[in-house]
Amino acid sequence: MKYSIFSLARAALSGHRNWSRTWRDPQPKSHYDVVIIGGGGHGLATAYFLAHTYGIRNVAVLEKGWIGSGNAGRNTTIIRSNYMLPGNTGFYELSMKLWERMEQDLNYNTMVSQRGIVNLYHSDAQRDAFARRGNVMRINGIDAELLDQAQIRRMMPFLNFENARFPIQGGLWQPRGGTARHDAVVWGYAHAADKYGVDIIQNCEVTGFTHDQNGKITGVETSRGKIGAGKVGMAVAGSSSRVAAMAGLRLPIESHVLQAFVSEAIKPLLPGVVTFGAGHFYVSQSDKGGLVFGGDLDGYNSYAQRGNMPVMEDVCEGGMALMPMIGRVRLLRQWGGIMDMSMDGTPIIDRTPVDGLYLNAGWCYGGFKATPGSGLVFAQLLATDTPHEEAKRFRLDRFQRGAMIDEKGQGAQPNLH
Amino acid sequence: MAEFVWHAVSPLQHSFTPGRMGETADAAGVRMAEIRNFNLVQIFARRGQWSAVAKAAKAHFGVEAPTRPQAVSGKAGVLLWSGPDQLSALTARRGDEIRPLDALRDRFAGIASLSDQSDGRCLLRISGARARDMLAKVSSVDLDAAVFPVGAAAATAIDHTAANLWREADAADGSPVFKLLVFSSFADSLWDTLVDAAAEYGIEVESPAGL
Amino acid sequence: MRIACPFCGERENGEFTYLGDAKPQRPAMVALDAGVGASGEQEAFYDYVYLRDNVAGEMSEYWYHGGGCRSWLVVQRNTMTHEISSVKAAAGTGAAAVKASARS
Amino acid sequence: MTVYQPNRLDKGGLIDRSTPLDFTFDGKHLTGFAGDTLASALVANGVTLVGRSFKYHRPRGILTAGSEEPNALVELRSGNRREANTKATTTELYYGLEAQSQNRWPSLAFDVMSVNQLFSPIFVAGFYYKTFMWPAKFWEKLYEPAIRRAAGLGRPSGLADPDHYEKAWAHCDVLVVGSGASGLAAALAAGRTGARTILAEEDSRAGGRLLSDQGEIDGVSARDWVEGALAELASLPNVRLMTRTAVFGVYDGGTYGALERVNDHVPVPPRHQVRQRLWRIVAKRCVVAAGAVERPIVFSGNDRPGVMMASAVRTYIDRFAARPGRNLAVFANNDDAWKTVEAAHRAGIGIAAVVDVRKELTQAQRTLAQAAGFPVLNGVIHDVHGGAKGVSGIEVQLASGKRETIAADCLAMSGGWNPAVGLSSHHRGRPKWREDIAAFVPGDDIPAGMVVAGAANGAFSLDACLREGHEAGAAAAAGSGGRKAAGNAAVAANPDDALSIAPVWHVEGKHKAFVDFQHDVTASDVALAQREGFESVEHLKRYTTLGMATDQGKNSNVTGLAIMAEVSGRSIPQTGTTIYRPPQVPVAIGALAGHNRDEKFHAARQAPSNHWAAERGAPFVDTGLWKRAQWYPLPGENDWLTSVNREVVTVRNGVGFCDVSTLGKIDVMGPDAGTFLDRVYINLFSTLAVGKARYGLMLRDDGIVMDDGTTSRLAEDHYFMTTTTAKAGPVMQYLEYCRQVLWPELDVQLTSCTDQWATFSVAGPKSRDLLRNIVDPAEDLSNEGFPFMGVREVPLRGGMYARLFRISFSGEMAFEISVPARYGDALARNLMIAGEPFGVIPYGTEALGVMRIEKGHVAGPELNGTTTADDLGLGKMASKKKDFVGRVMATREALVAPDRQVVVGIKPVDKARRLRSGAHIIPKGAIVGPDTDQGYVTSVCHSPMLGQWVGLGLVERGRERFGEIVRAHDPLRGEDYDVEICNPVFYDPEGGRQRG
Repeated sequence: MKYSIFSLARAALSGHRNWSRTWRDPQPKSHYDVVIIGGGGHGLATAYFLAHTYGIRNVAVLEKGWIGSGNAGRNTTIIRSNYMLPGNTGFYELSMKLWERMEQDLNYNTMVSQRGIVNLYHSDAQRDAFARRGNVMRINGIDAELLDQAQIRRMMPFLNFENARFPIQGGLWQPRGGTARHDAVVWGYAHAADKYGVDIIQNCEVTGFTHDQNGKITGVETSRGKIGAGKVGMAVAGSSSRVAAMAGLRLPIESHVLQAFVSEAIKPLLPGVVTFGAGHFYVSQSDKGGLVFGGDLDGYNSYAQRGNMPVMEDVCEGGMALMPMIGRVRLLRQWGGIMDMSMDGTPIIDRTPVDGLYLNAGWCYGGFKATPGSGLVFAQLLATDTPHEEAKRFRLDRFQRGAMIDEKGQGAQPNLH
Repeated sequence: MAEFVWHAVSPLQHSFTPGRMGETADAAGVRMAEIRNFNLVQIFARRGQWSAVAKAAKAHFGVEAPTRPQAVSGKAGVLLWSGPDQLSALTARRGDEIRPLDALRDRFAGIASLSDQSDGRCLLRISGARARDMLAKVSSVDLDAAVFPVGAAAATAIDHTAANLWREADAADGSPVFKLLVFSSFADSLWDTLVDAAAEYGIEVESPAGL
Repeated sequence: MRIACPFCGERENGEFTYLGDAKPQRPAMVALDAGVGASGEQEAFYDYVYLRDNVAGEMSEYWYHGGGCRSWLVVQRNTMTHEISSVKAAAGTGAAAVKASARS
Repeated sequence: MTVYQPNRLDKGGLIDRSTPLDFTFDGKHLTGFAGDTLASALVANGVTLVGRSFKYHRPRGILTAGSEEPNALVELRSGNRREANTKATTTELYYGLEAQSQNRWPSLAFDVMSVNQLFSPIFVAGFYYKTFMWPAKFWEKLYEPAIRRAAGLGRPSGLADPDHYEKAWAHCDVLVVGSGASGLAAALAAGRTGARTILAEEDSRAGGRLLSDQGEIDGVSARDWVEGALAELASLPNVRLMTRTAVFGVYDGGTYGALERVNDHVPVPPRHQVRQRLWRIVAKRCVVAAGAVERPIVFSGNDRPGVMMASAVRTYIDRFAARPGRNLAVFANNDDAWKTVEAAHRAGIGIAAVVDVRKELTQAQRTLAQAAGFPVLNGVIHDVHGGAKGVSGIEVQLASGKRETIAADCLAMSGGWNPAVGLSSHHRGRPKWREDIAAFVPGDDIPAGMVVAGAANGAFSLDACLREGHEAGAAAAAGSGGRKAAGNAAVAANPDDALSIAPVWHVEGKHKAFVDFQHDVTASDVALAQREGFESVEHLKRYTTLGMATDQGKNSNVTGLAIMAEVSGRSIPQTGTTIYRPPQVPVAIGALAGHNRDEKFHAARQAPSNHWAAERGAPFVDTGLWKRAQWYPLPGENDWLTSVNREVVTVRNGVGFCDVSTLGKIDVMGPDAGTFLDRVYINLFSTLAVGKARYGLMLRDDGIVMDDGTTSRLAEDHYFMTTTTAKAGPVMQYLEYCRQVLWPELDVQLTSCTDQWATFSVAGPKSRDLLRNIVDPAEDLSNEGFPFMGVREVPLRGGMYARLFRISFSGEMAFEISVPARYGDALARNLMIAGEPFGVIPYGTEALGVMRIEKGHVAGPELNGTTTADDLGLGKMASKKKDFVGRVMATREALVAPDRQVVVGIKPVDKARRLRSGAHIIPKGAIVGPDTDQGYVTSVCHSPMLGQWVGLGLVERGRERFGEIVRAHDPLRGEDYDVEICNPVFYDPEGGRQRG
């Protein structure tokens, strides 16, 4: 059934008994043209674009648990395209443009809300760095404005302008930035891909690869049996190293835990997304009213999907320093996601040295905003064996060549990106 | 040209005011004093030379050099464990002495590297019946009397800043006495933090004291 | 998380800084006449600087007790559970004499 | 004058009737007693309607008596202390308390948004995913603002929180969470052994359900036993009872997060006291005795005000002497609910009927029904009659098939109990299903060191709770610090007081039947989710928002799961389990931040001359944590540029000094110090003569520049390294890594001595003259006696000594002079005296920056973590005689590519033009775009020497392009102007001035 207010009203008359599954629950076939490992946002988006844009519909998405149960459902839902370095800038803007038409493309309301994102600066040096970044954005046709303190104050009078340890001087503002409803993105892609015939297979864990005598991948072994594949694409985020190891690959990736937090629901307060420039804190308010916020990585390798107190405290210290009115607002839930931190903080979308195996990984904590863009460029790579123009720098061999894309300038220290 | 006068200025010179602070209803639960006239020399054994360093330290300071987190008091001062095979020698400063290394250089020549930290640190004495409660707000170290006995020391972090904390003999009224060594540049900020932590118990800020 | 520093005892993890996997070994310093442009030099460094096993399970890793005794530690920790099974000092903490070939 | 409390019982309850407390609810003046919660006071006053639900804005009453309350949420206090979503059930009453209902407009009784209920046939689970898509632009402008306004529960104050918070650490052998029967038994057992024990209780009063339920322990009443237990615990010096303290999270290494509500029970925290305190409790062992939460049954009208949990009804009756109704009906599927019947009967409350889904009753239950004269109906509730203000009756579907309507003004329901498995699942261990009690209990992979006892472990009889608590406490103590005997366990009077339950989750009825009260998730929403494929627990939760409300699913998760199992034809264990994430109860963000807010967010580091600088009116700038004097305004100077220009000109023509103590300083000592430095710097240091300084550059192992600084050799085995201010800490850590991990064979010792020295740069053509006034006249400071890059210890006049370095960052003849930090203030004052004849001035970081840019020295903006030595024009420094960190990887193809962006000078063609950092470099005549973006301006200053703005930049092939005119393109600031690429050394390119 096509989703609309009319179909909803019709369904209401019959007590909503006629709605069918949002995506089917098929048995795996013995062979697919493309098998995608990972039923998160990226995997599902890749399947959608393979079917929609490249006409490849004999596709399976294999998910070890329930779709969206990894990082797609464990993030702070922010979308933005305020990147500075060649390779990133164009890619994230491609993604942003896809966000802007997602609901109409998918016939699913993913609540893309372009309420803007502002990165605050607290020193001349930070301002200069933002000026550099903002100008890159403008040169690439992306919206960006450099706001001074008075403009920030008009926008968010409740920030700490009076007693701050690091006074707010201004901010870099991207009006088109904002948030989207993360789970809906997963379900929307699943719904739309399913309509094209893509098989979404849940509770199907990949346990190995099958090869021919030349070493080319011919399929995957799973908890639900062997599944043949013309090509296999990996989009498993924090599990990238583990899955790659099954194919004998080591990656320039470490898995780290990033915590996020949500407060109790309160009446609307925050207009858009704010990031504090003098501490680890960024925040937005969900449509339900909860403040959704996060900060830095816990700092050590982890697959535990949960964090510890020091970072939670650090994040709340940042929050109180920036917005002392949230002192009495209560933190309701905290969770941890496993970030596939690459060695330069930038993703990898490339063929691998193993024939037939394609890699989409290294998203660090930027994976959510990349979802539609990642799906499109990975689909192109899988469909055509040539990288998408906006993803051609996300090569796996860039570390050997010295062509790192290091926005933070931290070097090969994943927990600092 | 006028003759030059060299006034020493403590990092707490401007924030430190003797007298009563915080809650005043009852007797002060915490007493804090800055200790100003001390020398602090870091003695860092060279490779393979720890036992020689320990011997030299014994000869010079008259006490056994600690090999674990302890502060050993002797007549000449305190030998503070500050890391593996490292000591901090804390001694009373004589007058305007400005080169505390000179007296030690020969003794440790070839067996240890010495670094003068007399000005790199600010030293506080924290005592009183509620000293432990107050320190529990700034230190993650377990300072329970049994776990952290007299003489115990810790190289630890306070308010994200490295510090050395140790326990000396209890005061006459039986309340515990702690010494806290913090980086000079952080001292001003940390002082505020300590005062805030102690405010509910009442604080007696005592005049700067000698070692 | 709490790490039992072999010198200081158990401390909360805010006192420590994390570096990462202790397994990759830095290729040794070379005498330049022999070493400049030696074949495989870049490949060996690529491996050391960039590639990681990214262990899911017991991993030995470097932590720095910067908020304490400033020792580098080798911590055996399970990345699935955060459980720590052992903490050792790095070869060169303190003043023990270490031969170039003897370090772990 | 106290107001009449219509529903206050005449006697009983743990309240202090001699202390009446006036309070207001929605502006109405009411009175309660000390010992009341806001909820119990509202019950006593006959207030049933207290809130509106999240989605449909349905009228809601008080459901529970604990921290799981989903409905009775209020805005507590006013002004800058207004606190949204505060549970009336855990708010202790105090004099003058102000509470307002929330999520309603204009009033609680008449809420316009309750119109949402009319649309509820459309507003089903997930409806918004299916609509609001067209037109695309309407989402942000129309739909979303409407949704946001309707949602969101309470209003935050919008003002800075005036209260203080702090954090603290506690350490113990045994932490006991919860002070009910099991918790007290555990604390007694552990405490008696001598183990350091902390007993944490969320409530203001220890005792747990023993405060509400009747019972007999060790031959005395439960309440007397609690008093005795507390007295014994108080007598043990190793036991600490922490009331008003909720343990909210289990973190690694036996660290537990707990929130102490220090002063939430008073109008305003006393001076010098905090509102709340965050505890990090480090425990070797933990006994979780957190009890259980009674669960609702899902039936038509189960959300009406006046429908309450059975256990809450008897808590209000027995603990608070407040009557939730005068004519009580009970809906039960287990024996425990009958305790409420007994309590009501004892309190003289009329019992309209007991509806029990079970056919068989006990003898005691039959006797009670007979004695009290109420009917016991075998059946279920079909509907609840009444309105927004409460219940008027219940419609019962009898097992016989008939329906019966009975008048009642309050309905107590009990669907059984859910053990509080939250803390035990914080490490993602899964609870397991126990069929006999129809509940999840802690599974096998609970956090290390934890044991769960009593109701939290599924033991529902008082006797079992006491026994399990005692055993857990004794075992935990034995495994940690306990040495003595744990004594005997207490014994309850009725040892077989177990829970007989016939699980009923959902009753089909006429109207909406709620699973999640706050979020308005109904049984049919769960069924719809199942039809649409959202049948995993995670999907169910996310699709319907079940369990995402402020009660964190404590009332709804298990029931939602059970209904999903029913509609999908699977068993509950097949359907899944639900695990809980921290925090176990919502925690104020202010408490998690603690002391670190406003100016105290981070420590501030003070340089030695800062007080002196402040006396002279200098503004300060933050550099990392340091506070540094930015410039020193003279009277009449009203803008920073005037002051900075003057400072630069004065230094270049005369002399000035600047506090540079913030630079990192490290003693590198030992026989192998030279070898060590050869490895970490790209250039040679082992050959540096004693008494000499050298500029050094460090790379990371990936070949990118890490840091730079001047390092001197003070003795054969003693080097003195300086680092940039920003990198002092990371460099020290890195050098320790090199020493301890990479090259332990080197005999080298490292000590940071940043804080030990007050260091001033004394710069300008008259710097030597100044120094001659203060340095002992016997010292030869001439070019020959003390040449450029010389280092020496010198006596100062007046009985001081200093380390003197002849190094220059400004390009002028300059010295750095260091004295022990306590003399830094004196040094500043004495330099003013010594330099007075030469017109000396102090200068700040701005002038320092101007002079470094004029000289083309790279700094932070150029050392940005992506530049190579060659990019910075320093490639030639690399020694070819030795290996060093970064050598190999620096030669990778992309790092030596000819089109890299390298450091150049940049100056506007129009000399009057202001240059700005962050402007990008575009070739003349090119169309602006990513392909023509050739670099950017990194640092700028107004150069008084050149009389124009100049800057440094990183520009593609820049060194080949000196003299080329390009565009500085700055769309952010609406600017685009011509600039010339030039040599980065704008001033004295030959370097003659610094050499003297």
